[in-house]
Amino acid sequence: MRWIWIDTFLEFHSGKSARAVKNLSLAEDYFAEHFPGYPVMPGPLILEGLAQTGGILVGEANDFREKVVLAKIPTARFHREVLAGEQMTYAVDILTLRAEGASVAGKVFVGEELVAEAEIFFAHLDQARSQQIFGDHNFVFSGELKHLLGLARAQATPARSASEG
Amino acid sequence: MRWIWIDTFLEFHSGKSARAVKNLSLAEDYFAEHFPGYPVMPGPLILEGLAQTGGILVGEANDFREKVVLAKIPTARFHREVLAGEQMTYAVDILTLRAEGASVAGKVFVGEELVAEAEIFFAHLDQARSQQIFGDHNFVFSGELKHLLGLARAQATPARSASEG
Amino acid sequence: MPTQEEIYSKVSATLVEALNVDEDEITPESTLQGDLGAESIDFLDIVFRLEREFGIKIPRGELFPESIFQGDPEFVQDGRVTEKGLAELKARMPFADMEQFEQNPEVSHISDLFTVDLITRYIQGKLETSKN
Amino acid sequence: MPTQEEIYSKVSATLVEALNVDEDEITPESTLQGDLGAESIDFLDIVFRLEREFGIKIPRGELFPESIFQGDPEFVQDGRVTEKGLAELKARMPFADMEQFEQNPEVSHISDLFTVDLITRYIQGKLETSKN
Repeated sequence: MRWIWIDTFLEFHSGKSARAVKNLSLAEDYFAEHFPGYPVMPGPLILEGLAQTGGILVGEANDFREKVVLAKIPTARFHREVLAGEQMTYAVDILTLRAEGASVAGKVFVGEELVAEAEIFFAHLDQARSQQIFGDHNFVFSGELKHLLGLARAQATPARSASEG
Repeated sequence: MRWIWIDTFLEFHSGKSARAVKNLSLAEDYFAEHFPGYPVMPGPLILEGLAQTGGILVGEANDFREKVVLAKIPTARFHREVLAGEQMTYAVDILTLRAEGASVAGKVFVGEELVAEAEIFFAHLDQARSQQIFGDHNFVFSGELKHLLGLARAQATPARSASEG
Repeated sequence: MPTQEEIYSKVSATLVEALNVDEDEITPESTLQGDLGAESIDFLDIVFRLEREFGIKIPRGELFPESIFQGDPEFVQDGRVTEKGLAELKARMPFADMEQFEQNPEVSHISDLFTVDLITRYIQGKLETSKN
Repeated sequence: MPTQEEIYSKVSATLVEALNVDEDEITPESTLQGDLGAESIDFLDIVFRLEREFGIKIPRGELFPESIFQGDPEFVQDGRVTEKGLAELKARMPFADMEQFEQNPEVSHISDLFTVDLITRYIQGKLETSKN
């Protein structure tokens, strides 16, 4: 299974906010077990999608120099279950952005309906207690996520309208 | 990918507490992308493991009559990253258990070290706002989770020492 | 027996925890849904926390009745609560301040009865009863 | 300019949100780590929330210095803070109440300086400065 829980960016405002889409497809493996005959997206996976939207928003604000890690979820609320066949929109706003870390507020919609919301707090890895040393390679943003953002920027017409960064 | 994030129960005290093990194996798919060269278990997946441990604890207390759904995570904290090759223990205590829902406190350890903790709040599906009607089939507990619990009970020596339920 | 002020302060802290709102946003008149953004799952969370905080039992539906009128035409007519409905509300929720609601008893305004003050009064009554 | 009591009350509510503790557990003397269970990530969360709550800027390391002594033998000897170290601490954290610590200045007790009162005094100083 891939570990990418957003499908495309709708909007990206550097250092401020982003909106991304996640389509729930029965072709996704986990639906077979969660639950048999009732394909619900697990709440924690919804949080991962929010964290990916927020993480790249925070990472991009620092030009991907910092390794952004999920440190805390002060609150997450799931208002209703979301099923295969639905399309979610992740809307994330930056609350605080600093050298040491950042916090974001995220809301998840199906159409106009608010289905989940969470506050997410990121630390920069060097600020967290990890003892690891990695040099300059930023593994956090080496993958699909950064590619998606590039795609959003390339598609933006006029140039940079989907990205003010 | 399977959607089961605990490997075995160490203890199960009906209506009170449970301890389960989760081994982090590089054979798990998501490590390929999270992150390349730095295999960290995503925080939300750790929450899913806690929710599975807590969910079965809450479900068993009602003899699996109710469909238990994750409704809220009042707080989750990730103290350090957990890497492939490590073994986590999920320790979950029931805080409140009622007909309408339940809340649990969960802690995640690697050895003696606390690596994450969360409070998790479950609603019973009939109490949540789902408009769906499913009859008696309890899809939430039809799968691997309930099987794991049965296994823990069968292995318990003397009989039922791993399960007071 | 804590004073009303102490109860209010604890209720307020409980709402900060349950709803992740700032204490600043909370006043005695704040409505849980309209002002503080409580959703259905939050009401149960609030009940659990109040029970732990005050060491009391809150029977299901006592503080937050789930469906009072069930569309019964004796209680509701043309989207407005009837005299009989008002009497039923008062019987079910003696701790509610109905004064404002009675002046314009639209069903859709019922949620405005659920204020921080309402919880405070409910808890106060509860603690008095358990003391006797 | 809010009173000290108002500041304390807001600080307390902020800690309820950041640490998910009950307001009951919080006293002016509570230590953030020992009594309230704050972990390293929580200190940053607390700083963010205080900034939003009070509309102030808290420069990095000003409220919660990250590493004061860096193992410097002038400041620390045999696990105890030296006279010079105590002077450094006071200079860096004029808002800390050092009285008890000075009687037994073991490095391992430094975290006990970080109490709810310390935050309250820090915020108070901050608000006074920004007013002038």
